[in-house]
Amino acid sequence: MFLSFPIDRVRADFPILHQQVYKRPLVYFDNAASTQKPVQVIDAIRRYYEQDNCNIHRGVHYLSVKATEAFEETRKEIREFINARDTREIIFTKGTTESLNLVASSFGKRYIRPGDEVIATIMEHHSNFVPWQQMCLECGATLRVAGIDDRGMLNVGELFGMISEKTRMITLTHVSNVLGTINPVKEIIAEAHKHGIPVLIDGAQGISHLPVDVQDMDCDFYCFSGHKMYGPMGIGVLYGKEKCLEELPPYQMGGEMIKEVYVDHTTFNELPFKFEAGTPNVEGVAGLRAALHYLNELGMDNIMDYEASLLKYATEKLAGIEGVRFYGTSDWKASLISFLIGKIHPYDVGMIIDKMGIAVRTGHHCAMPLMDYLHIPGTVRASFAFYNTMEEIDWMALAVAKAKKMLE
Amino acid sequence: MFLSFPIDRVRADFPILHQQVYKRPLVYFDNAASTQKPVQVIDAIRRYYEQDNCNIHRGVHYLSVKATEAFEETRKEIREFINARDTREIIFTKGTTESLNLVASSFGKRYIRPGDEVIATIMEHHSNFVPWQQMCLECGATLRVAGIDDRGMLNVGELFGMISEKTRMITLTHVSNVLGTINPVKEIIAEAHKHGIPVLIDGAQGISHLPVDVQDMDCDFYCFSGHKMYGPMGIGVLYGKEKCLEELPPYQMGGEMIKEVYVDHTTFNELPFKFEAGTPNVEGVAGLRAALHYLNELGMDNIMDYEASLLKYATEKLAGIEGVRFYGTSDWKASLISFLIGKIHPYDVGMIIDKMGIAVRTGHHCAMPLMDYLHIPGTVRASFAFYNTMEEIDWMALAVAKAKKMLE
Amino acid sequence: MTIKEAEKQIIQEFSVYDDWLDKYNFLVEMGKSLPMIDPEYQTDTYLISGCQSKVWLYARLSDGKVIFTADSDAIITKGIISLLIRVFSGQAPDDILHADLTFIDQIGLKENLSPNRSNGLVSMIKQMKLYAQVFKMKQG
Amino acid sequence: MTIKEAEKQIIQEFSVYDDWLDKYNFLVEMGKSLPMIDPEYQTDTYLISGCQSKVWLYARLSDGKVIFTADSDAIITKGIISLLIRVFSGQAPDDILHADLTFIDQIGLKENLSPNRSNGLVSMIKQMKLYAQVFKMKQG
Ligand SMILES: Cc1ncc(COP(=O)(O)O)c(C=O)c1O
Ligand SMILES: Cc1ncc(COP(=O)(O)O)c(C=O)c1O
Repeated sequence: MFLSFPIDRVRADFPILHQQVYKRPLVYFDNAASTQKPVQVIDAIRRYYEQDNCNIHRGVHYLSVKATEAFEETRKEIREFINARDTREIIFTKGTTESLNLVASSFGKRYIRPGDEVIATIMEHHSNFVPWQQMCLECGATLRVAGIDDRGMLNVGELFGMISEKTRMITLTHVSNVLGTINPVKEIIAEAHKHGIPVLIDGAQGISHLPVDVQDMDCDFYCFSGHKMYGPMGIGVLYGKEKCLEELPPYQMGGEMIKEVYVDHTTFNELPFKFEAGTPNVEGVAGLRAALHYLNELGMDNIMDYEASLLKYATEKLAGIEGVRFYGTSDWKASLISFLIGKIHPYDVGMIIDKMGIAVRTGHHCAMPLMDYLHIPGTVRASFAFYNTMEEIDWMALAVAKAKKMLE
Repeated sequence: MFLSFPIDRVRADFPILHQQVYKRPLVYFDNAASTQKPVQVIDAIRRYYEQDNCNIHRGVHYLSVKATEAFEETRKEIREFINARDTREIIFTKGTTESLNLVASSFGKRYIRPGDEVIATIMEHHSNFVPWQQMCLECGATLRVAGIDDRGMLNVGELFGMISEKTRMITLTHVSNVLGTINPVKEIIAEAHKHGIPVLIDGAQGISHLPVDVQDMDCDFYCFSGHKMYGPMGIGVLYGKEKCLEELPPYQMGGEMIKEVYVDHTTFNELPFKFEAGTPNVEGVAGLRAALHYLNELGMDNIMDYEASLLKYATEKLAGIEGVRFYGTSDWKASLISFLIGKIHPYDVGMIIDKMGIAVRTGHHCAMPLMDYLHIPGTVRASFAFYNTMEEIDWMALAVAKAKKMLE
Repeated sequence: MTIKEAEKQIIQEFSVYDDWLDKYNFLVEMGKSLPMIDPEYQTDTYLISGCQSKVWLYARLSDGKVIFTADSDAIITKGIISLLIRVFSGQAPDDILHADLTFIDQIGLKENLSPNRSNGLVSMIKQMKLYAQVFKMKQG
Repeated sequence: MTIKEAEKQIIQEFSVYDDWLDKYNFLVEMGKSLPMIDPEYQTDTYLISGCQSKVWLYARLSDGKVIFTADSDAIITKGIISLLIRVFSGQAPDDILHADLTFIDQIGLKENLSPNRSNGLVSMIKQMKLYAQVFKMKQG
């Protein structure tokens, strides 16, 4: 199936891939940190600044009306992309981290009392761990943390066992940015809802690899970043069920989130504006729109298939190098591989293969609780996007073998 | 002096200005809402995505190191641009509104107790009013609000009279986005410091019109947005004295602001990273850098002189139309004019002159407390940038006269 | 006159003008001729939110038809609402509820009267349909 | 040997290699030969923060000279710190404090060992100078 993936045409769309690094062709395997942008996105940004740039909403003049319409059109397209029920449920933020902080902060203010509990997992990214941890510490609540098994799969039973009448929220990642594990979010959400507990899904790594349908999943919140889905930096989305968002107090103040301000009090605008404070990143939204179009045209199913083949091939190739240990071997896995070789420090591997033009990420991947749990200092992580090729994987395997020889 | 301003060359740098709107050349006088971007900024963004795009800081590979260096170089250049003492005092945010919310929230948590007071002014933008108002409401503190005189100048005496041992913070705008008034911030800061009270300056409208020297001003915090200073959207700056920032608790959690995360607690990174949560807008920073270069090359003094001549000319021209009333006639004024004509609603004026290609802003300009104070529903605001011309002002005066005739 | 007919009439009237300014001039004239709302309804209760200018809208049912009156502090907004009143006032609740207005696109003001929060066109139509809905329910 | 002389020697040794990989190979060899730190100093107290890998650094004063020992869990980091130790260990506190190292630029590793938080080079130099500062104060 993946043989039909138009890889040459796709690669041609990404200018950055055609450069040399240390006199070698760049091999970019750091996609889980940030994806590269197709020329369509870059052009959309340029066009936005050359033709449409303006502050939006309250303006009556031509540019402002035009920019506002494009902005609100994008909201509709994002609603469609994740199959939300209503555009009122789509909030633009600066990224996943802000979306998560927004919910943790507003949810905490509204609902969390001393003695309450929030459940997370040991594989959470700091951005979906620390906001809840700190909010719980402030409120006198407890953050409970479900573990994983040998293959890096969530102990769903353990998580379900933590649910009690004290539980106010379950927050977990759709896809682990370290292990690649795709969590059984639908099953967890269904169980949580039996107890009336809302569930937040951190979609930072989910949105670019899987078709996402928030109504089918039935999550209460879903968060993602533009820059990890081939769109610009500085823009992200918070999806929330209308009912949930309605009940949360506003987060930041100023701009379109306001209805009326008096010296002694303020009334707030309705959804989605209630959570959009300050001049929004209209450029970011314009770029994100182009990214959506790009993904829709390729088709998330095709992307999934092609990436699955990359993952399979890379796993086989690396497994052929003696001493390589994988972290995360779930059957349900997105296209990234975390590994270590013997006693070699991941940093050393990253430094050496970088000199061969290969960009991987090394370290704790902003998941220190997971590193502690696994008793490792970090991993080498190669994360793939649909513009990567089998040949690049061959080259990485050679480079890793060479690094191993040098460093052992 | 302004005769020597290279207006033709400057205009050539701004692609968006060379378009037709309703078959008339666009006249963009909505610069206080957002400025247009020179081709140098647009190119910097394109170049960033075509050559350098990467997530920064913890990466060891070539692109990541390169992107990190450019990011940190920009921090140095911003330090220089506002003459901060140290790069640790420069925090990247998504914009002024976020900078202000950050300080209000963290300052509130750290310092504000029931009975305390914060002083603001009636001319604040909602973004520098509502965060403090809501924080005060939450903490049981009081927001006190200093008024203005007939010319739209701050009643400094009234403000000084409000200072007491209950005062914890004074927050005010450098330049009013409605009245154009340049506040005597240095004098106010000096007086506040005599009482040991920190002062925050909202520089959203100051940074693009005036040379800013935070050490000379001696403010404790200064906030501004990239998009109002010819840079990209989605990026802004919070300057804070190191001592002040050190004492504030972190705001958002996740990403580079973290040092170490344990299941039950977290330690935070040092300045400036402590306040930068999530993947930063590296693109925005790259674009902002190009904007800084552009401003430095033109010279803030030259910009100030040229804009002063635009302001003077526009004021004279509009004053020639019977029934025009100005709001804000301070001798110390940035290049924007708020006005009304007879009983005509500002919205009507904006709509009509838009059809003649002129983009002005109408309404309350996110300063409802000021509108209430002035007993008006809003104003028509023409705000000028250094790429505007005397001819454009002539055309606006004609258009306003025509609108007046139509609407009276 | 049905809603469709009223729309047609408006489209015809506007078709005389090619120029934006002339169309607006006409709109302003319409605004000036809008019968003002009874001052007792010019209160916050009848205020439509989401407009940059203030719009007060009141409706009553008379012989099974909805009668609208309105006012605004901005003359162009008055003009816009006067068009909506010409189309909707005197119509049956059900007809108002099911109407899918097209005249706005066709008089060539679409770009100006786009569903942009600042002109509040969407809010006005929504509010008028809400009145119709309420009257329909009251009627049974 | 002065600091400058030690730098010169390192620059010469590296000048043999044109290739990044060879330079790194050499660095790795240096790392392997770094005399390890006494285990009692391999604790959090002696840990340098700001490195992706762990670096422990300990110093003592002997005959008016600062003697450094260090270790790291990453071999390249060890290589880097071994270069710093060659340059700084056995030097007087004042000389260390006033040294402006240039060898990093000149051995052709500048882009790799840039003041990027992940390799911690800046933190290492800072920490070594801090030791020198402390010893200087004790002496004086
Ligand atoms: C699983 C996960 N959650 C959250 C984030 C934070 O995303 P951002 O840095 O774009 O806010 C990331 C990416 O770093 C991630 O991988
Ligand atoms: C004086 C003032 N403060 C704050 C802001 C808010 O800036 P931003 O919307 O870029 O966050 C603005 C601009 O709208 C302003 O004019």
